[in-house]
Formats: sequence, structure tokens, C-alpha cells
Amino acid sequence: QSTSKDPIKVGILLGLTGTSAGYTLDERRAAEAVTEKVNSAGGINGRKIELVIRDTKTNPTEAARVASQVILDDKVVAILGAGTASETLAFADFAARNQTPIFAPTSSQSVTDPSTSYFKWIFRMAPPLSADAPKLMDKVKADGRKTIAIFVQEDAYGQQASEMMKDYANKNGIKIAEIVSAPISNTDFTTHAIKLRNARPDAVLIAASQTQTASSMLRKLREMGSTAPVYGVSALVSSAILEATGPAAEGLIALSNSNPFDPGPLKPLVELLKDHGGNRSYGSVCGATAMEAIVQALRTGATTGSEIRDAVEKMGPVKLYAAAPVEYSETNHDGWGPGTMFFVTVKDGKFVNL
Amino acid sequence: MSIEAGGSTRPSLICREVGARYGLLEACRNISLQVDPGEIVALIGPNGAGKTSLIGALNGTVAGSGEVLLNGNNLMGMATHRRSRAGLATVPEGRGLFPTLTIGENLALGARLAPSTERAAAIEEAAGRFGFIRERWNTAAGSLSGGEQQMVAVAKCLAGRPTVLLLDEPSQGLAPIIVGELAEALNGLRTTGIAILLVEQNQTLVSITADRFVLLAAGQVVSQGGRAELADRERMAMAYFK
Amino acid sequence: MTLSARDLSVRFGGLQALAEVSLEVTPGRILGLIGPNGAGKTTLFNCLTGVIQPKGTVVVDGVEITQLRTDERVRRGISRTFQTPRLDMNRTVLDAVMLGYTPHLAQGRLACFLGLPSVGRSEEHLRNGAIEKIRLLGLGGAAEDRAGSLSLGQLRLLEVARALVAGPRYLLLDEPAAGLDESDRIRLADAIKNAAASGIGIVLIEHNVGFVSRLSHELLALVNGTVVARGEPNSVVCSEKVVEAYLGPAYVH
Amino acid sequence: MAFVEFGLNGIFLGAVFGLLALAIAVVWMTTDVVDVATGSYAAAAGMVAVWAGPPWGALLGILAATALSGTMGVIFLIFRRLGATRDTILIVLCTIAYTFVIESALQSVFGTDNRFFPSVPGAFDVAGVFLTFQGVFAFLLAVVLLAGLLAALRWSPAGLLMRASAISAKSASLTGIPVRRVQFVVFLLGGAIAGVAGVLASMSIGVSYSSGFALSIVAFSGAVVLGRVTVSLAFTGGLLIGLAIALGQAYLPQGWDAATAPILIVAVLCSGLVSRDMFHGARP
Amino acid sequence: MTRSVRLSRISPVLIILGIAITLAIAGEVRPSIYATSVTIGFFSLLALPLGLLYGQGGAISLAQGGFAAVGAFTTAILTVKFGWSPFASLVVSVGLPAILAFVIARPLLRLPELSLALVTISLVMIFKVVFERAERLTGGYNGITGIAPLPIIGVERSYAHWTVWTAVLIVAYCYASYVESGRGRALNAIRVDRLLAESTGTNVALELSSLFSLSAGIAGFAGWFYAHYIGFMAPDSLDPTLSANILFMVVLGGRKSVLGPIVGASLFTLASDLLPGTVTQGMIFGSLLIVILVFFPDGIVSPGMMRWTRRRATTIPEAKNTPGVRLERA
Ligand SMILES: Nc1ncnc2c1ncn2[C@@H]1O[C@H](COP(=O)(O)OP(=O)(O)OP(=O)(O)O)[C@@H](O)[C@H]1O
Ligand SMILES: Nc1ncnc2c1ncn2[C@@H]1O[C@H](COP(=O)(O)OP(=O)(O)OP(=O)(O)O)[C@@H](O)[C@H]1O
Ligand SMILES: [Mg+2]
Ligand SMILES: [Mg+2]
Repeated sequence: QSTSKDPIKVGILLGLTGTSAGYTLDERRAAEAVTEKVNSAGGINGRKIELVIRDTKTNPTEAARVASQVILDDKVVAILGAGTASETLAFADFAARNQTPIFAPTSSQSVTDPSTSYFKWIFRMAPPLSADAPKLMDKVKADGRKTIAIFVQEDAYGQQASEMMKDYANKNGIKIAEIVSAPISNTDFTTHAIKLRNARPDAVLIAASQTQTASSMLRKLREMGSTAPVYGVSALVSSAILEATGPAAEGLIALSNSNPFDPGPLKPLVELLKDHGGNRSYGSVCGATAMEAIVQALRTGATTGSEIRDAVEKMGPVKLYAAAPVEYSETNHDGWGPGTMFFVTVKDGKFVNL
Repeated sequence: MSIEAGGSTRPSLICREVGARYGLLEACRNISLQVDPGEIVALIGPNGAGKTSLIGALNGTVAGSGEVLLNGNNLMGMATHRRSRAGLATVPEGRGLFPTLTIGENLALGARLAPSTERAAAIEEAAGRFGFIRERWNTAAGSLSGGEQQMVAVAKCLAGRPTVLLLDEPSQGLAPIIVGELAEALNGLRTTGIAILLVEQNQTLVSITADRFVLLAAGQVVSQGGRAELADRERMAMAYFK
Repeated sequence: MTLSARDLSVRFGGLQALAEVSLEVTPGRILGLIGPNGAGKTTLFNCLTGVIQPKGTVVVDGVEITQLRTDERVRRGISRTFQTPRLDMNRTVLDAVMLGYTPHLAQGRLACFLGLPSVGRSEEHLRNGAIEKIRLLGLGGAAEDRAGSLSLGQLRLLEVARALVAGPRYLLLDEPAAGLDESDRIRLADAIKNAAASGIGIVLIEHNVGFVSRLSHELLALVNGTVVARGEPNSVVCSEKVVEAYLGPAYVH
Repeated sequence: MAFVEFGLNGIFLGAVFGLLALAIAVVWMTTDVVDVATGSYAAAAGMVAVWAGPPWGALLGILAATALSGTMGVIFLIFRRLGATRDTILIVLCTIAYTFVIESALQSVFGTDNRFFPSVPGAFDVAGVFLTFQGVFAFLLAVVLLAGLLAALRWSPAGLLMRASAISAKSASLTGIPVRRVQFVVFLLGGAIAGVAGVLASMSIGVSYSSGFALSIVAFSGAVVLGRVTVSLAFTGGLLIGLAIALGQAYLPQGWDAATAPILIVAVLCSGLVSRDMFHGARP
Repeated sequence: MTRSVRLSRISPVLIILGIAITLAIAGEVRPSIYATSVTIGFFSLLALPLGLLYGQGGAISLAQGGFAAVGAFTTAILTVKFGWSPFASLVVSVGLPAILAFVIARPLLRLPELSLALVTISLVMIFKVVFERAERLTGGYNGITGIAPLPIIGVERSYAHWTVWTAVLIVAYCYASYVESGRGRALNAIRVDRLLAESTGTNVALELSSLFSLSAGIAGFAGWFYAHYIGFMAPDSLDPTLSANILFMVVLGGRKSVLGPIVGASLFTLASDLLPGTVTQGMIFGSLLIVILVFFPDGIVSPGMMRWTRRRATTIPEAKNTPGVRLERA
């Protein structure tokens, strides 16, 4: 039996190596920052929070194995992770059976499918595509773009994003001139760029979550002579993409949950990360918000997994570290509304809030 | 014992107390022998006597001990390729050809050991020793018949203008007529002053080429002698019965 | 009851390795095959065993086997040795010889997987047979040694033992005596004679003319892929063409 | 016109693959080993080049790649010296393990981002076909390197020595070839060529810590796809793979282009067109 | 003689049983060890048949993970979308990969090892693209969720542990028995020299394709188990990297011995728990692999483990026995 002075354990399961390492490192750093802040302020009801960090190697099999380690051995009360949908789903069932809530910084729609047996135990900790894609399309429409071309990264995220964009376009009379896709492992985007350019769209939409893919795509697009304005989904905004893309990023309009150059509504996050060297990125917002959600639930006095879950469902709208309050309920585990995202554009090598 | 050949004294091969071992197993030990320029010494003995192992110790492909003197230098301890460059050529048991290279390429590789000005001539000369070589210049060496390969292997070594030639059972698999040719070729090499150590089971070949013989059994020298004793088949046969 | 080949022809690119060669071996008889290097002797073996597909036909005991795979021919009783020994140098001599039993293995695949006792019994039985053959060829002392530690001469004997173990009706030996010393050669000759006496038909490639003509009932001389002489060993050896192309003038003296 | 544009750009990228295939081929011809880490040398070269910046970064990158491949050469020599087995698969696995090491080191030092070295600026338009100077530059540089290498192999016995060393180390040393030195030098050469390819890649498609393995697979496919392993065939194979990938991206249904290279490999290798002993140091 | 033969067959089985019991005891103390042991068992099921195929028969395959994925998707589709019982789908999960492997085996297994490796890994990549594209069946990138746990075994980890280790035991026993038999000897000959194997009466093509098919079938079984154990299956669940890792496990553990693949599987699984750090782990792990490969080329468990120093001191290795490519040459 745990005494009241024992630390509260929270599992961090992220693909710190492998394809998702690009943003999971930020997520981890932000979660650590939140924990440190809470602990240095005396913890929660006198109990410190202890993070149990495991690398899932961006591999579902490994994710399932380390999940049972943290759940069974470390007896974590909640899990933050994993970075991709298939990793998360690989341990979702097990976590649900052991009554451990999962706070997954994953955008793919399939993670919070209400028809699954473990729906009650997964909270999305990233802007859901259902909020992201329509909001982006609203902007495209408002900007008067009549013909668009879509670039899709071949994974769950990219595919779902592009489906929603197509849907929206069809309903709103926007013409889709071209759709091109590339697998995650793809490195050369010349062909894609030529196709997008030749379609002569009013705007190119990028449905990709990997900065590597997006930056290479953008560069090639400009290199191959296209001048069409580019719109991107929320996972793209980071200083890394600017560094990698260079001048080709000028004018990019993206929906974002963060802006590394202008805190905007994210002042608390800036404050939090000040001493942690982490940049304000997509990952930091997700990581900090997820960890803060767990902390808030614990503050209500919840100590077990199911209590935490109930607490989160009943928390009502709370301002965590995202741009707008998030709100979960028994039927809504997506939490992040359109307000958690805002538009940024690239000007003189910097993101500027629109 | 050195003789004058081509106007200059050529060094001979001198082995002192040479041994060869495979890990803990000693295949031969304490073997001392000398081969002079222009001389052909036959190394004979029953199967498994350690003849191949001795050759290996000399050319550095088997761990060896003792001294191998060539041109006054002790080769023992040197890397195999240095020994070859020092003038010690070997036609090993497996013939040592590069099966997927053509005959021409094999000879060219062999000729790299000759001084660069003489290479072309060396190749010509070596190829001339066996009639078929030129005809099948661009054939992969591996597709030749066993005997043909044997001849190419000898030619390849000769192309390098070696001082000492170690031959491990060169007549194995050769037709009698070719054995005859080989014997002629070996005898012809005498005038070039090459020292030849010939491992052989074929007594005919030994008897028409070798000046002396060294009989090896169970890894040790059990007897040696000149041409005369070699003819004494009775005694040899006795020795072969282990 | 014969192994017979009719009009075998093989070309390698521009080279006519075999041209309409026919031969016939009956059980209990030894056919010597001689010829200069590159005459096509080994190629002939390759045709008989199905390693290469010649023009012509190969018939064994009245059944045409020209289209059969190598392993099927082995099962029909044709075993061979190789000019350059082929074997796993890292296994024991005994193991290497026991490989010869493969075509007549009485061990079902399933039984092997299940490790049924019958498999163990059968192995035991085979092992004893193999040891006997190994002794016969004078390798008895080396039975449990690593095959790689044998000298080349000993490896040839091992190959013969392996071929014998398969219980062949026809045995093709490719220069088994090359590099053998006197005593081993005598032992080998005995083994070959015994095999023939037990009703195996043998084809023997050999360059040691004394050895092969003493052993064989019949000689066949190949030159450049064609048969230039066949018949009584003595007459073949003395035939003009053979002397010219194969033995050389020196031999006559 | 689009077809020509896809094709030419594919070939330009193929030049980078071709160089990598070339690097794999020379090492393969000499040592009988496919160095799977070749792509990682390229990635390292690119990352170092970007880190050090133009113009000397490029040279530094190539040096870094050479140093890395030299280390692999040493590992190879130790393996052969201990020499209990000639099984090349083991060394191939060593090179894969070495890929893990390089990837992890690159990630620790440079992070996970995709990096770009400044490319040759500008582009031109010929009859509606849009070509970048960078692409043309990469292609020309690769061809010049290839020609240089071919000339070196043709006019010196180096090529023969390399092949002989691979076929049988024992026979080669009996022929007086300093096998170990030849093999080591070839590892260095392979690393340097991979380094050039890596810098070129960082100029056009960018490199990240994890690019190595994918590059190696593509390059290896390029090296084998024409059925024999020679320097010029490997390079041509690389070009073809680049072309095939580009056309696959352009014309295959959505999502299937990831299968272009694998399907090509299966088709070519299983068709029986490939000479059977190409994988045994046997380059006729 | 028979006794020693039987012993060498039984002893690996006993050792594996020992490992399984130890893991089970540890699992009772520390529950997550069950998860690790099931993972090890799952990998072992993929690695063991590859050990037989490659270590003994010389035919390399990088397709084990791919065949496991076929087995896993088969049962996922049949049970979730068509409501089959897991035991009915087991037949298809095993049969489909086995038949598929048998069909493609012939042209494949003629290839020498490096190209075989390349072709088999390419196959796995193609499988993956097919899974991604066959959205209606496989759910595309999202995969299939809600695969029911196996009846009887349910969600009890210790039951899963015993199920998978029983399978490992059976496979290991069959492997060991086969190698001891005359057929194992013939299989070994294939590895050394195909012409030799053919000339001593082995139908090389048939032998290798049946083993290839068998290993695919066992991989299919492992995949079937995996799908029901995890409850979720997506194209990147069992990706090409896994297939490559399986080969590593076989070689590191010891491709010539029965225990090797299991030791390799354990090593791989435990490495991430035992090695420190995250980003730098690859450096340590990679270097470790290289050291093992260089100094223990036969793997950690090799038949001549005790004698390794002696054997090393021998001679410069002979030119290899080029497997039956050239006829009777060289
Ligand atoms: N690689 C090896 N490892 C261990 N022992 C070996 C090895 N090679 C040879 N031997 C042993 O060394 C001894 C001498 O062998 P060697 O090959 O030198 O004989 P040889 O005189 O050349 O015989 P042959 O006339 O048959 O070729 C033999 O008893 C053999 O068993
Ligand atoms: N696979 C092949 N490819 C090309 N040529 C070949 C091949 N096999 C054999 N040859 C050629 O066919 C001819 C006959 O070869 P074969 O091996 O049958 O000769 P042999 O009579 O056995 O000679 P030896 O007594 O020297 O072994 C030779 O000239 C050889 O070069
Ligand atoms: Mg010998
Ligand atoms: Mg022959």
C-alpha cells in the first residue's frame, strides 16, 4: 500500500529514436519542465511526481512491451504517449484493462474512435484533425482560393487530413486540381513538385506531420518554379522547418498551436520552458498540456487511474498550456477545439502570427 | 654449392629447422634443406606427411617456425605477399588461380612480380611454354579442365620471374603427355637459374627431373639423397609404407 | 542391366567439349576413361549425372534418364566422386561419409522433425556401415577428425567412401588416385576391385595409365571430345592416336 | 513534356544514387562485402558539410565520410585476420550494425532535422522542361568522377588487383598482392565517393541522421539491377533506379510508388537474367 | 552413441524449458517480465525457423517479419471483419504464408545469399505497401483495432507466456531432432555446396522450398498469436526492420545452434532495458553487435564454443567452396 508520501508515477512512452524523434524530444522536455515546476512547488498534496520515461523506438511492438512495464511494475497512474497512432493503439487495450488513462499527443483521428472498447481511457493531447483541417480550409476559402492542390504524406495523419480537405473542398465548391502523395521514407520530391506546379493551383495544401517531409517538399516546390501560396497543417510549425527550408518557406501560411518567434497566447509556456532550452514547438505545447492535464487531475485529489480519468472528463474547460482552454467530457476525448490553433505566416525567415 | 647462371650468382633457398603448425598440431618440424639455383629438389613422402604444410610454412600461409633464407634474407615472419615479392613463387595445391578472371588476367597478375620493363616479355615467354594458353587467352580460368588449370598456374608463376619456385604436386591430374611436357619445362628452367622445390607423388616425374630428393614422413625428414638413390625404387616403396 | 550413354554432345560457347560420345558399362565391370586434359572426361561425368544437359540420351537399366535431375539419378543408383573434393570441411570424416546415405534414407521428414526413435536407430545402423567403408579405405583412424584436417590425398579416399556408401549400381570415379601415395593407391585399387566384384559398374577416370589399365576391363580414350579408341586396355594404350595425343613419345620407352 | 521533365530530374537524382552504387560496387568487387553503411557515410558527409558551412564544409564532409569508411575497413581487416570464417554475410551484418552506430552518433550531435547545404542557384527552361543548375551540376560531377575512376582502373592494374583480392585472399597474397592494403584503400575510396554523393544529396534532397539506410538500399539495388557488378554498370544502375523511382512517383497510383524499387529488384533478380555468380566475388 | 545423440537433442529443450520456467517465476514477482518474455518468445518463434533455414541450410531470408504480418493481418481480418473464431482463422494464418512462401520459393532460393537477402526484404516492403493500400481489408495506415484475445488464454499474461513458450519448445525440439537426423546432414550439405548436395541425392529445390514454407508457416502462427495478444494490427506493427532484426538475432545468438536464435531474441529484447541512454543507445548497441560479430563469428552459442581459441589459430582460410555455381571447377 502506498503511503501518502510516495511519489506519484507517470509513464512517458515516446519514440525518442526512430521516425517520430523529430517532435517527441520536445514533448518529453516539456513534460519534464511541468513536472519540475510542480515538484519544486512542493508537489501535489505533498507527493512528488516521478516520470518513468521509456523509449518506444517508434515501434508498436516495443511500445506494447514498455507499456506493460510501466503499468505493471512501476504502477504508473497515467501514461503520456505515444507519439504515433499505431504505437498508442498497440497498448491502448492493455492500458484500458489495467485502468490506466492514456494522454496521447497524436493527431490521427483513429485514436479517439468512440466505438472502441478503450475509448474511455484515451485523451487526445494534440489538435485533432477534425478541428485542424476544416479551420485551415476555412482560411483557404476566405482567402479566395478557388483551385487547390494537395500534397499528402503517406501515413494515417496525412491520409485523414487529405480526406477532410477533399470533403471540405467538395462541399464548398473548391476545385482540386491535383493530389500527390509520398511515403514517409521518401526523400526526393522533385516529381511531386513538378506535378503540383503543373496543376497551376491557387494554393498548395500540405497534409504532412513530418517536418522533414514538409521542408523538402517546400524547397522543391520553389526550386521547380512554383509560386503558388502554400498552406500547412498544424504539426508543421517549428523553427526546424524554417532552418531546413530557408527562403523557400517565405509566405507559408500554417495553422499552428505554437509560434517559436512570437509567444502570442502562449506566454505561460514560454515562462515554463525558459530554463529548459526547449523551443516552443508543436511538441512542447502538446507535451506541456498533456502533463498539465494530468497534474490538474491529480490536484483534484485523484490518485488512481480511473479517478484521474473521471477528473479529466469532469474538469470542464481549463486553460492549460495550449492557446485556448481545452475541454474533455464523457463523449469528447478530443479536447482541443479550433481555438487552440491560430494562423501564422513566414515573413523574413520568422513566423508571424496572423 | 652455388653455381654460376647467366653470369651472376643467384641466391639459393635455405631452410633451417623449419616447422609448420596448425594451432596445437605440429604438421612438420625441424626440417632443414637447401635448394640451389638451377637445381630441382623433390620433396616426397606419403599422404599426410606434411609436405603441403612445409610449403605453407615457407610461403607464409601456414604458421611456421625456423629460418627461411632467400638471398640472405630471412623470410620467416614476413607477410605472404612480401615473400612472393622477394622472389618466392608458389603453385599451391589448389592451383592458386583466380577462377573468374581470364587466363590473360591471371598471367598479368603473375607478371606484376617481374620488373616492370620485363613484364611483357615475361608474359610472352610464360604463355609460350604451353601451347593452348594463347588460344584461350580470354577464357575464364575456372572453366578450364583441371589439367589446363595446372599449366596456367605454372605459367602464371613463371611470368613473375621468381628466384625460387615451390610446386605442390603439379602433375596431379595431368595427362602423361603433359607430365612429359612439364618435365621438359622444368628441366628447361634449370638454365634460367630458378631454384625449384617440387612436391610430387608421381615418381616418373620425380625421376626425370629431380637432382636430389628429400623424403618426408610423419613431419620429419627421414632420408635424402641424389639421383642415384632416387632410382632405388625398392627402398622408396618401403619408405612409403607407413 | 547397363548404364549406357548414346551420342552425347556438349558445347561450351565455341568449344565442342563432347561430340557424339557413346559408352556402356555393365555391372561388375570397370571401364577406364583416359584422355588428355580438357578432353571432356569430367564433362562426360557431368552429363551422366545430370549436372549439365547434353544432346543425346542416357539410359540406366533400360530406363531413359536424360531428363532427370541430378538427385533423381543418384537415387537410381549413379554415384560419383569429384575431381576436386567437395565436402564440408568443418564436419567430421564420419559425417562427411554418411552424407552418402542420403538417397536411400529410411527417415521420413516428419519422423526426423519428431525425432522418433526409429530415426536414431537408423542413424546408428548407417554409422556402422560408414565406419566399415572408412576402414576399408584406410581412414579408420581419422573417422572422428574434422574433414578439413585431412590431406588432399586422404580427401579423395573420403570421397570414394562417400560414393560407395550410397550403395550405387554405377560408380563414377573422377581421378581418385591423383596425388595418392603407393600404399593408398593399392588400398584404393582393392576397394575398386571389391566394389566391381560386388556387382557395381564402374567408370574410372585416371591419368595414371599403369593404374587404370591394370584395373580396367575395358578402356575408352577421349581426345577433344571424341572417342579415339576403345577396347582391351593394352590395345588402347598402344593405339597410335592415344600415344600421340595422350601418352606422348616418352611413354613408349 | 512532363514526362521528359520527370525523367531528366529522376536521372539527375539518379546520379547521386549512381555514385553511391559505385562506392558500394568498388568495395564489393574488392572485398566481397556489401558495405551497407555506405549510405550513412554519405549522410555523415552531408551533415558535417552543412555544419561547417560552405565552401570548405564540403571537403570536411568528404573527409569525415572517408574516416568513417576507413574505420569500417579496419573492422573488416580485423574480422578477416581473426578469420575463422569467410562468410561475408557476417561482415555485411557488421556494416548494418555500423549504420546503427553512425545514425545514433549523428542524431546525438546534429539532431533530427533534415539539413541542406547551399545548392547551386538557378534553373533554366528548355522548351517547357524545367531544369535546375544543381541537378545538372550533380550529374556532370558524377559523370566526371566516374570517368576518372574508369580511367584509373583501366590504365593501372588497380582494377585487376581489386578483383583478385576479392576472389581469393590467399591466392592473391601468393601472387604478391598486398591484399589487406588494397582492401583498406578501397574502403577509403568507397567512403570518399560516398562522401561526394552525400554532399550532393545535401544540396538537393537534404540529409538527416536517418537517411543512410534508405540511401544504401537504393544504391545497392542500383549496383545489382543490371545483373553484374562493375563500376560503370553500378553507376548506370543507380541512374536507372533514380529514373524508375521518379517515373513511379509520377505515374503509379497513389501510395504504390514506395514499391517501385522493391518490385524492380524482385523482378530483375528472380527473372534469372542475372549472372549467377555475381555475388561470389565473381565478376567475369 | 544413441544416448549422446538423444542428449544433444533433449538438452536444448531442457534449457529452453528452464528459461521459460525462470521467466515465469520472475514474472510472478515482477509482472511486466511476462510481457518481455512473451516478446522474446514471439521473436524466437520467428528466429528459430530462420536458424534452421539459414544456419543449417544456408538460405538466408529477411521475410520472417513479413510472413508474420501476413499471418497477423489474416486473423485480424477474419476475426474482426468476418467474425471467424480465432481457431478457424489459425488455419488460414498459418496456411496462407506457408503456401505463399512455397509458391515464390523456387525462383528465389536459386539466388545466392546476398541477393536472396535483398529480394526477401524487398518482398516484405511490397507486403507493407499492399497492407497500406488494401484499405478496405486492412484498414490502411490505421490498421485494425479490437482484435479479440484468444479464448482460454484471454488476457492473462502468464497464459500467453506459456502458450508462446510451448510453441518455442516444440519448434526447438523439432529443429534439434531434424539436425541430428540424416536429413539434417543433407540440409547442411546444401549450405556448404549445392552441387555436392544434389550429387549425393538431395532434391535441393524441394528441400529448401519446404523449409522456407515451413518457416513462413511458423512465422504466420507467431503473427496470429501476436495479433490476438496485442489486439491491434497495423502495417507498421511488424515492419521490415523487424525482419532484418530477426536475422541479427539468429546470427548473434548463434546460427549453427538451436539455442542461438533464442539467445539472440533475448539479447535484442533486453538490450533496450539494459543499455543506458536513449539517443546514444544506438552507438553502444551497434558497437556491441560489431564486437560480437567480429570476435564470435559463430554467435554467442556456437557448437564449438569451448574450442574457439584453438580453431582461430589455424591458417589463412582457404578460398571458399564456391557453392555449386561452377561445375566441378576451381
Ligand atoms: N588445416 C589443417 N588443420 C589441421 N590439420 C591439418 C590441416 N591441414 C593439414 N593438416 C594435417 O597436417 C598433416 C600434414 O598434411 P599435409 O597436407 O601437409 O600433407 P601432405 O604431405 O601434403 O599430403 P598429400 O600428399 O596427401 O597432399 C596431416 O596429417 C593433416 O591431417
Ligand atoms: N562450365 C564450363 N564452361 C566452359 N567451358 C567448360 C566448362 N566445363 C568444361 N569446359 C571445357 O570443356 C573442356 C572439357 O573439360 P573437362 O573438364 O571435361 O576435361 P577433362 O577431360 O576432365 O580434363 P582433365 O583431365 O584435365 O580434368 C575443357 O576444355 C574445359 O575448358
Ligand atoms: Mg599435399
Ligand atoms: Mg577432369
